[in-house]
Amino acid sequence: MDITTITIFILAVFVGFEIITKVPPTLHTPLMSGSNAISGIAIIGAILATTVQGNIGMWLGFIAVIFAMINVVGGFMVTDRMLKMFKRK
Amino acid sequence: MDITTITIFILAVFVGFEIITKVPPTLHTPLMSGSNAISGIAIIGAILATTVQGNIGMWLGFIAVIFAMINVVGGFMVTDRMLKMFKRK
Amino acid sequence: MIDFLYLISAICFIYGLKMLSHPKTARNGNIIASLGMLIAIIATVSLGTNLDLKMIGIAMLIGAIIGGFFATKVEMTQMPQLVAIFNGFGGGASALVASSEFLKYGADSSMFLIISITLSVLVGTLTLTGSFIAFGKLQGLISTKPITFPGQQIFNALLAITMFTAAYFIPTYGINAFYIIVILSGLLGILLVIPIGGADMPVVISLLNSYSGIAAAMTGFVLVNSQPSAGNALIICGSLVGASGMILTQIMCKGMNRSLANVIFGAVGGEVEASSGEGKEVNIKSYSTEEAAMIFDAAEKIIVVPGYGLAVAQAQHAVREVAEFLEDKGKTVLYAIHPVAGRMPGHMNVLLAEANISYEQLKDLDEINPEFEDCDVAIVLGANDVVNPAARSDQNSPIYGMPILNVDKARTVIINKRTMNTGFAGVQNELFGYENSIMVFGDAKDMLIKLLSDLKEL
Amino acid sequence: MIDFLYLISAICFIYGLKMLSHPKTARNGNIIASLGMLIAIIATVSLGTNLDLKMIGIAMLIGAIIGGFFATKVEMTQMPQLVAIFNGFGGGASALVASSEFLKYGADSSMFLIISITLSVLVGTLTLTGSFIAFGKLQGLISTKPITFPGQQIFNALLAITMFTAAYFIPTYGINAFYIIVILSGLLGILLVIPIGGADMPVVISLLNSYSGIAAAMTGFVLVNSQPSAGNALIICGSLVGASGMILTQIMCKGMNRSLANVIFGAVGGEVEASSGEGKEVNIKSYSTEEAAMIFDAAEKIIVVPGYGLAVAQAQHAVREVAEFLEDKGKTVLYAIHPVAGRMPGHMNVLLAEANISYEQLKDLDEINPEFEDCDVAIVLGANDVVNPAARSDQNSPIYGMPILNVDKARTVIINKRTMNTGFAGVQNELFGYENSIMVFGDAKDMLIKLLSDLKEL
Amino acid sequence: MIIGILKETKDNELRVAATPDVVKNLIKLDHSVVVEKSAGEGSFISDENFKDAGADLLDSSNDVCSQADIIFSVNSLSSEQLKQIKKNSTIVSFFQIKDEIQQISDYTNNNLSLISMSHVPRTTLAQNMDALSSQSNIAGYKATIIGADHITKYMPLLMTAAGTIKPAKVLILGAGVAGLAAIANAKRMGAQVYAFDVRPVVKEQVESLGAKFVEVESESSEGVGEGGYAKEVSEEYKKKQGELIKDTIKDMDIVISTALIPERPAPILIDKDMVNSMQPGSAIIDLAAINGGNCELTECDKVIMHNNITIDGRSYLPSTMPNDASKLYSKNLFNLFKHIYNKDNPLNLEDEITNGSMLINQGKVNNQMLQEFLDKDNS
Amino acid sequence: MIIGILKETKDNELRVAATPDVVKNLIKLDHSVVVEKSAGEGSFISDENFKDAGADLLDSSNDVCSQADIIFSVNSLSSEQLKQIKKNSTIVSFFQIKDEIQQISDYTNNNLSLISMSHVPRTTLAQNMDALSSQSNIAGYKATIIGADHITKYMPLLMTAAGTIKPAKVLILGAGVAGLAAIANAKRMGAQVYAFDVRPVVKEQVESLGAKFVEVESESSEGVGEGGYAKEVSEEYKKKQGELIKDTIKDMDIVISTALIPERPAPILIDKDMVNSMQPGSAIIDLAAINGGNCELTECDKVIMHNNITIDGRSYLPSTMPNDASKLYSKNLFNLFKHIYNKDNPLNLEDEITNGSMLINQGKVNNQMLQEFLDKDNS
Ligand SMILES: NC(=O)c1ccc[n+]([C@@H]2O[C@H](COP(=O)([O-])OP(=O)(O)OC[C@H]3O[C@@H](n4cnc5c(N)ncnc54)[C@H](OP(=O)(O)O)[C@@H]3O)[C@@H](O)[C@H]2O)c1
Ligand SMILES: NC(=O)c1ccc[n+]([C@@H]2O[C@H](COP(=O)([O-])OP(=O)(O)OC[C@H]3O[C@@H](n4cnc5c(N)ncnc54)[C@H](OP(=O)(O)O)[C@@H]3O)[C@@H](O)[C@H]2O)c1
Ligand SMILES: NC(=O)c1ccc[n+]([C@@H]2O[C@H](COP(=O)([O-])OP(=O)(O)OC[C@H]3O[C@@H](n4cnc5c(N)ncnc54)[C@H](O)[C@@H]3O)[C@@H](O)[C@H]2O)c1
Ligand SMILES: NC(=O)c1ccc[n+]([C@@H]2O[C@H](COP(=O)([O-])OP(=O)(O)OC[C@H]3O[C@@H](n4cnc5c(N)ncnc54)[C@H](O)[C@@H]3O)[C@@H](O)[C@H]2O)c1
Repeated sequence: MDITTITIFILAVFVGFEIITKVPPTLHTPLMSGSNAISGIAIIGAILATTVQGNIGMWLGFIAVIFAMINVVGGFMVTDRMLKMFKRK
Repeated sequence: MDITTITIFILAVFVGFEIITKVPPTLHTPLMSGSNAISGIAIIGAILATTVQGNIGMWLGFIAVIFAMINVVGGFMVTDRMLKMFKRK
Repeated sequence: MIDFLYLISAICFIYGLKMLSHPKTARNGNIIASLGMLIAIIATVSLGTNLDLKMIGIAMLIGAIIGGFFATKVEMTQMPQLVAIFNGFGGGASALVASSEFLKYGADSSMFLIISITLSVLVGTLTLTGSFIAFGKLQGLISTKPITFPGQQIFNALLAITMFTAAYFIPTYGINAFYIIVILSGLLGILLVIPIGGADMPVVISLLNSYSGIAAAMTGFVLVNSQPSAGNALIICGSLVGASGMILTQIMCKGMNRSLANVIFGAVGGEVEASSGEGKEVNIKSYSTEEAAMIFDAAEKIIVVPGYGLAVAQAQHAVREVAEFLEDKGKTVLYAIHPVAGRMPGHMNVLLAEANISYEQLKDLDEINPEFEDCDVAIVLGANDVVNPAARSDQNSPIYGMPILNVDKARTVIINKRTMNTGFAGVQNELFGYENSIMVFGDAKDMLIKLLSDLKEL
Repeated sequence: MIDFLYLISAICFIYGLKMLSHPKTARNGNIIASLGMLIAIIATVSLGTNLDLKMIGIAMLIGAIIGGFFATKVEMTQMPQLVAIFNGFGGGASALVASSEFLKYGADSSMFLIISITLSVLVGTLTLTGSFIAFGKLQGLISTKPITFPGQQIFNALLAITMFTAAYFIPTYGINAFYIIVILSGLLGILLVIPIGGADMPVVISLLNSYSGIAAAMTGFVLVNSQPSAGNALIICGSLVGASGMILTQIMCKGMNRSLANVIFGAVGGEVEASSGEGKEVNIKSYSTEEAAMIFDAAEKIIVVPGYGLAVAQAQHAVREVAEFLEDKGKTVLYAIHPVAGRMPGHMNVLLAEANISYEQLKDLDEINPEFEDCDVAIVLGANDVVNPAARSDQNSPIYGMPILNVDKARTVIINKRTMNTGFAGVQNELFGYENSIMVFGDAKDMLIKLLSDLKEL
Repeated sequence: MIIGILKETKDNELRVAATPDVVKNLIKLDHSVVVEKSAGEGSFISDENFKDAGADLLDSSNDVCSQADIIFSVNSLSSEQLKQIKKNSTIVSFFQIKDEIQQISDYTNNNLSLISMSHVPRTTLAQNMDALSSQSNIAGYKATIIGADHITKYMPLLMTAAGTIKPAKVLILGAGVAGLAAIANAKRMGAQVYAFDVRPVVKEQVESLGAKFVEVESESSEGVGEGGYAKEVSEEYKKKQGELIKDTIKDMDIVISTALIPERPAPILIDKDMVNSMQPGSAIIDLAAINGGNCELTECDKVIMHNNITIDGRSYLPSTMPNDASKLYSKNLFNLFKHIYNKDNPLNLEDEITNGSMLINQGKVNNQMLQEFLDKDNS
Repeated sequence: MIIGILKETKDNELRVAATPDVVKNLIKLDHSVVVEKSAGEGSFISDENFKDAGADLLDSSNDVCSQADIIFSVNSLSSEQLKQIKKNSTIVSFFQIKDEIQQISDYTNNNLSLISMSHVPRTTLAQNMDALSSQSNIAGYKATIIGADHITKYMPLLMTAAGTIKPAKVLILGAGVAGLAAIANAKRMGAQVYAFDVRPVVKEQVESLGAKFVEVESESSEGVGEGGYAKEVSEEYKKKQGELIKDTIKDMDIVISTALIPERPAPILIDKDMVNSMQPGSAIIDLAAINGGNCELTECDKVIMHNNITIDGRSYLPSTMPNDASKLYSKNLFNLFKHIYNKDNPLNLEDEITNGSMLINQGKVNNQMLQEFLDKDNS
C-alpha cells in the first residue's frame, strides 16, 4: 500500500466530484451512459489478466476482456446515438 | 522524475481549476488572500531546508521560514478579518 | 512513455466527462472520452509482457461486435435498459480481473491486496447482478413493481456481514471463502435492486454505474503493485467515474425531489406517477421545465398560446418575462390569441395588455394559423378547448366545427396545465397524446418562473 | 503516518478553498485551510531529521509576530496591499528553499532538479519583487499610473531568454549562472508590474498569488526526491493554489470586462475609471450588480424608491420581478412614492400600476419616512431630487424645504442612475458620496435585469 | 334569398343589423340585400357605403319589409312594420319572449319564422353567433367608463404633491359576460375591484381578472341554473347576500350591477337603504334596468340623482358605441345565418343551435319557454 | 386672521376653496374660519362638516366678505362680492391676469392684496402649492374618460369570437401636466397613444409613459420658453407642425389638445379641414378652450357635433370631479398660505414663491406682466 496511490485516488475522487456540477436532465442518460463506458477502463486490467499463468485465470481474463469491451464499445456508441438526437431537426 | 509525481501534479491542477467556479466579487479579495496563505505551504520546504549542511543554506532556510510564516499567519488572519466584516451588522 | 499515455487518457476522460455535462459539447465529449479509452488500450497492449495478442484480439472483437450490435440496433425507447446491461458487463469485468488476480496470488497475499480484491469482487459482482435486474425490470421481464419481503434490510445486512467474515477468513480457507464472497455479492446485487420501483430505475442505473467505477478503482488497487502505471490508470479513471456517477445520481434524485435513501429504501412508499415519460400506462410525455428549456433553447420561432389557465394563474407577467428572455436570445416570439380563449370576450387581451405585451405581437386566429407550420415550438399555457384538434376532425365532438389554433402543426407542442382535467367544454383533448406533444404539468405561473430560471441556467 | 497527515492537510486546503468561494461558508473555509497548514507544519517537524527545532521555532515566532501584527493592525482600506506583500513573502520563501536546495546539491544535480530549481527561483523571486511593486503602487509609494518605456515587452523577452540561457549553463558555470537567474527574475518581476495601472492591481495581485502557488509546486518538484511526501504535499498544495488563483484571476478580469492579456499588456490603453471603489479621486463607491446582489441577500427589509429614471428606462416590470424574487426569499419590500417623483402628478403610480404592483406596497412620504431607519437597504432607482438631503440641510439649495424621502437613514443606500448628472432641479446630490451610499451605474432596466440574474446566482 | 335591413325604430337605438362588410359576404353567398335608406346613419355608415357593398337602397321601411324574404334587425319590428311584412318570411332579431307574446298572433298568422339572437345556445361552438355576449361585453365595458365619468373622484391611486388620492372602489354585482368586462376595464383604469355572484364557479373567473370575489357562505351550488345561467335563490341565501352587499356597498364609489335570471325579473340586490348608505358623489350603473333593475330605485333608460348618488339605468349602452356594436352584432348575426342556412343541410332543426334559436318556425312555436308563457297567458 | 370661504358663483363651478380638513388645519394655526352656507354643496361637503371642523357658518356671501381678513376662493370674486369686501383684506384665488384687468381699480382702491394660485412659480419647492398642476392633472385624466365616452368604439384591442376590435388611437397635443395625465390614462385604458409638443424635452417624458412621440423636425429648442413653458413658434415651424398633425389626425379616434402659451391665446393646431378629415364618431377634447381652444371649431364650455365629430370644449373638467378637485386645490392653497404667512418671516417678498404669486400687494401691482397689461391698456 502506497501513500501516493491513495493520494492519487483521493485527488481523482475530488476531480470526479467537482467536474459534474449542473447537468440538464436531458443529458442525464447520455452522461450516465458515457461515464459508464469509461468505467469499462477495467479492460486494462482484463488485458493484463490474460497473461496470468493458470488457465482459469487466463480465461477469466479472456471473458473479462469481452465483458469490458461490450461495455466500452456499446457504451460509447449508444451515447453517441443518444446525443445525435439532440441536433435540431 | 516520477510519473506519479506528474500525475499528482496534474490531478491537483484539475482540482484547483474545478473547485473555483463562481465567486461573488465581494469574496474575490478574501479568496485571494486565503489561497495566498495556503501558498505559504512553502514553509514545509523551508523547515526542511534548515537542515541543509552548509551555513548559507541553513540561513536561507531560516529566512525562508520567517518569510513563509509571515505569509501563512498574516494571510489567514487578514482573511479572517475581512470575512468577519460580512456578518450582518 | 506508456505512463504518459495513461495520463493522457485520464485527462481525456476528465475532459470528456466535463464536456458531456454541457448540451453543446456533449457529443464531442463522448468522442474525446472514447479516444482516451483507445489510448489506454494501446498503452496496455504495448505495456503487457507475454500477452497472447491473438486471444486478446479475438476477445476484443467479440466484445466490440456484441456491444456495437446492440448499441446500433436497439430502439431508442430501450436505451435505459441497454445502458444498464452494458454497465453490468463493466462491473463483471472488474470482478473477473480481481478474481484472476486472486487466483494468481492465492490466499497468502498481503492484507491490502486481499481487501482490494474482496472489494473489487464484491462491488463488481453486485453491479453485474444488480444491473441485470434493472435491465429485467425496464425490459418488462421482471415486475416493475417494487418486490419486497419482510426483514429484507436485515437480511441484506446479514449478507454483507457474512461476506466480510468470509473475506477475513480468506487467509485461512482460501478459495472457498472467496467463492462465498462471489456468490453472496451476486445475491446482494439482486436483493438491492429488486425492491426498487420501475420509475426509479434510472437512478438505480446511475448508482450502479458509479459502483462499476468504484469496482474499477478497486481493481486498480489490486493491480497497482504488479503493474503500477496500469493500476494508477484504473484508480484514476475508476474513482473519477465513481465520484462523478455519485454526483449524477444525486442530481437525478434532486430532480425527482427525493433523497437517494428514499429511492433505495423507499419501496414501501409506492410508485410515484411516472414522470420520466417511460411509463407506458398513459401515452403522454411529461417533461420537466428543464427539459422544456432545452427544447426552447434549440428553437427559433416560438408561438405562445395563452388560455384561461394563464389567467387563473395570473401568469401574464411571467409569460412576458420568458418571452422577453427568448427574444433577447434572438428568437421570434408571437402570441396566438384565440377569439374565445378565456371566459369573456377579449380576456386574453386584457391579460396580456396588463403585462404590457405589445399589441404587435398579438395575432388573431386567421393571422397565426398559417404560422404554426414553420414554428419550432408552440407553447400552450392553460388553454385546452381552443387547441383541441377534435374540433377539426371529430364529428361527434361538441366543439366540432369551431375554428381552433392549429398548434399540432408546430414541430413541438409544449402544453402546460395542472392536471389532465378537461377545459370549459368538458371534452378530452387528444392533442396531449400526439407524437409531437409534450406535457409540462403545474400551475402556469410557477411553471413559467421555473422555466425562466432553467433557461437562464443553460 | 506522516504521509497521511500531508494528505489530510491537502484535503483541508481543497475544502477550505471550496468553502472560501461561497459567502456563507467562507469564514469556516479559511479556518479549515489554516488547520490544514497547522497539520502540514506538525507533520514536517516530526518528519524532518536533524532539525534544529529551536532555530525553527524562533524563525516561526518572528514570522508569526510580523504577520500577525500587520494583519491585525493595518486599516481595512489597506488590505489589498497587505495581501500583496504577504504574497511576496510566500514567493520569496519558495525561492529561498529552492536556492538552499541548489546550494546543497550544487551544479551537478540532475536535469530535472535544475529545471525545477530554476523555475522555482524564477517564479518565486518574480513574485517577491512583483508583489512589492504592487504594494508600493497601492500604498501610493510608487505612481499608480502605468509606467512604461519603449521596447518594454522586447526587453522583458530578452530578460527571460537570458535567464533560460543562464539556467542552461548552470552545469558549467554553477553558482554564478544561478545568481544571474536570481537577479534577473527579480528585475523581471518589477518590470512586469510597473506598467500596470493602479486600478488593475487587484488582478495583478491575484495573478502573483497564482504564481506563488506555482513557485511552491516547483519547490515541491525540487524536494520530491529527497523528501517524497513533503515534496508531494508542496506539489499538491502549490498547484492547487496556482490553478485556482489562475481561475480567480480570470473571473476578476471577466468582472471588469477585460481579458487578462489586456490587463497585463494594456498599459497603453490607459486607466479605466476606478470601478472597484479603491480610487480616491471621486468619493463615491461604484459597485457592480453582483456586489449589490450580495447586499440584498443579507438584507431583510428593503425599500424601493422609484424616480423619473425608472420611467425613462421603462423598468417597471423589471423592478417588480426583482422585488418579487426578494419577497420569495422572505424579505419585506416596500415602495416609497415621493409626491413629486417623475414628471407628472402620480407618475410613479401610473408606472407601478402598469407592472401590477399591489397598491398595498406603495407608501407615501409620511408613511414611509419613519421606516427607513430600520430598513437594511433602500434602493433608489433613477430618482435624484426627491432623495436629496440638501433639501433638509442646505439653506442655499433651490430645493431647501422640500420634504424628501430620508433614504440616507437606511443602513445601506443603493443608487442606480446612468451617470453623475443632476436631476430636474439641476442640483448635485451629496447623498451619492455618503458613507452608506453605493452607486450602481447603468440604465435602470438593464441594471435590474442584471441584478436579478445575479441574485439568482447567489 | 332577399335579405332586408331596416333602419331601427326604437328610441336611442343607433345600431344597424348589418354592416357593409356583412352585406358583401351575404352577396358572396348569392343572396341579394335590400337596405332601408339611412339605416346605417346611427353607426356612421352612409348609404353610399351600403351601395358600394352591393346592396339595393330602398326608400322606406315598407319597401324593405315587402320585398325581403328574411329580415335582419337589432330590435323586434314595430307593429306597423310587421303589417307590411311578406308571409312566410323570417325575422332574425334580439327577441325577448315576454315582449313578443303580445304580437304572437301577427307572427303565427303570417306563418313567419322568428330566429332569436338572444336564444342562441351558449355553447362553445355558438360563440361567434353569441350577440348576447358581444353586446353585454360592450355594456360592461362602457359601464365603467360612464361610472368613471359620473363619480366625483379619480379611479386610480395617485400620490401627488397635493396629497394622496385613494383608488376608487368598484363593486360588480353579477359576473357574467357584462360583469367580467366591467371588472376587466375597471381594473385597467386603476380601481380596486370587488365582484359578487351567486354562481360559485365565477369566483375563479373573477380572480383570473385580478379582482376580489366577495363570497356568500352557503352550499356551493345554490344559484346555479341551467346552461351556465343563474336561477333564483332561497330566502335565506337572499338574506345573507343582502347583508353582505350592505356591508360592502357603503365603501364603494361605483357599483355596476348586471345580475339577471333568464326570463325572470332581475333580482333586487340594492335597496333604498343601501343606496342611502353610499358616499355622496358615488354612482350605480344598473345594467339590469331593462328587466326591472338590480337597484330598487333604478328607472329604466334614465339617469337619476338620489341623495347625491347617480343611478344610471340606461339600457342602451351598446348603442352608445354603435360603431363597434354594429360590427360585432352583424358579424354574430351573419355567423348564425350562415350556420342555419348552410348549403349542406339548411334549417336543420336537429341542430342544437338552429333549434335553440328558432323561436317560431313558420308560424309554429318552437320554443318551450315561449309555449309555456303562451299557455299561461291563455289560461 | 379670519379666513373666509365663499360659495363659488361661477357657472359649472362645483369646487370649494377649503375642505373641512384644511379648515381644521387653519384653526390649528390659530386662525378662525368663516364659511358661507352651502359653500361645500357642489363637492358634497355639508355645512355640518364645516361646523364640525370648527368653522363658523354665515348666511350670506356678504357676511363672509365683510368679516374675513383673507378670502380663499377658486374663482375670482364677483363685482358684487368685491363691493362687500373689507379694505386691506386679501384674496387668494385662481386669478387670470387678462380677467382681472377689468376690476383692477376695485383692487387698488380698496388696498386689497391678490395672491394668485395660477402664478405660483413652477419650482420643485412649490409643487405642493401648484394648483395649476393638480387641476390640470384632473383635466387631463378626465379628458380621456369623456373621450372614451364620446367615441363610438372600444379603447383597447380585443380579439373576440365576433371579430377583432382594433385599439383606439389617441393623440395628445401638448404634453404638459394635463397632456401627460391624459397620456397615462389613455395608455391605461388600452389605447394606442401618440403625443406631440413643441418642447423637445417632453419627448423623454412622453416615452417614459409608454406613448409614441410625434416629432417635428427642426432646431431643437424652437418652442422652449421661460420656466418650462412654451413660447410661440416660427411660421415655418407652424407649417411643418400643421402638416404633421394633419397626417396624424385622420387616423385618430380621440384627440386631446392641451397646448397653451402663458398669457397668449392658445395656438390653433386643428383647423376645420383637419376635423373634417377625421373618422365619423371620433372626438376632440379641447382643454385649451378657455384660451380660445386649440381647435378652430371649439366653443368654450360647449359640446358640439361637427360632421359627426364630437368637439368637447368644456373648460370646467376639474369641477366634474369636485370631490378630489376641491381636496387637492384646498391643500395647494393651504400650503401656499402656510408658506406666505409663516411665523418666522411672513409676507416676505424676497421669497420667490411669495413674490411670484403676489399679483397685487396692498393695492400695489406686484406682477410685471399685469403691470405691462395695464400700461398697454392705459396707453
Ligand atoms: N372567451 C369567452 O368569451 C368565453 C366565455 C365563456 C366560455 N368560454 C369557453 O372557454 C373555453 C376557453 O378555452 P381555453 O382553452 O382558454 O380554456 P379551457 O379550455 O377552459 O382550458 C383551460 C385549461 O387551463 C388549465 N388551467 C386552469 N388553471 C390553470 C393554472 N393555474 N395553471 C395552468 N393551467 C391551468 C385547465 O387544466 P387543469 O385544470 O388541468 O390545469 C384547463 O384545461 C372555450 O371552451 C370557450 O368556449 C369562452
Ligand atoms: N411629479 C411632478 O408632477 C413633477 C412635474 C415636473 C417636474 N418635477 C420634478 O421632477 C423631479 C422628480 O424627481 P425624481 O427624483 O423623480 O427625478 P430627477 O430628480 O429628475 O432624477 C431622475 C434621475 O434619473 C436618472 N435617469 C434618467 N434616465 C435613467 C435611466 N434610463 N436609468 C436610470 N436612471 C436614469 C437621471 O440620472 P442620469 O441621467 O445620471 O441617469 C436623473 O438624475 C423633481 O425635481 C420634481 O420637482 C415633478
Ligand atoms: N359557452 C360559451 O362560450 C359562453 C359564452 C358566453 C357566456 N357563457 C356563459 O353564460 C353564462 C351566463 O352569462 P350572461 O352574462 O349572459 O349571464 P346573465 O346576463 O344572465 O347574468 C349575469 C350574471 O348575474 C348573475 N346573477 C344572477 N342572479 C344573481 C344574484 N341574485 N346575485 C348576484 N348575481 C346574480 C349570474 O350568475 C350571471 O353571472 C355564464 O356562465 C357565461 O360564462 C358561455
Ligand atoms: N417644477 C415643477 O415641479 C413643475 C410642476 C408642474 C409643471 N412643471 C412644468 O411646467 C411646464 C408647463 O406645464 P403646463 O402643463 O402648465 O403647461 P401649459 O399648460 O402652459 O402648456 C401645455 C403644453 O402645451 C405645449 N404647447 C404650447 N404650444 C404648443 C404648440 N404650438 N404645439 C404643441 N404643443 C404646444 C407646451 O409645451 C406644454 O407642454 C412643463 O415644463 C412642466 O414640466 C414643473
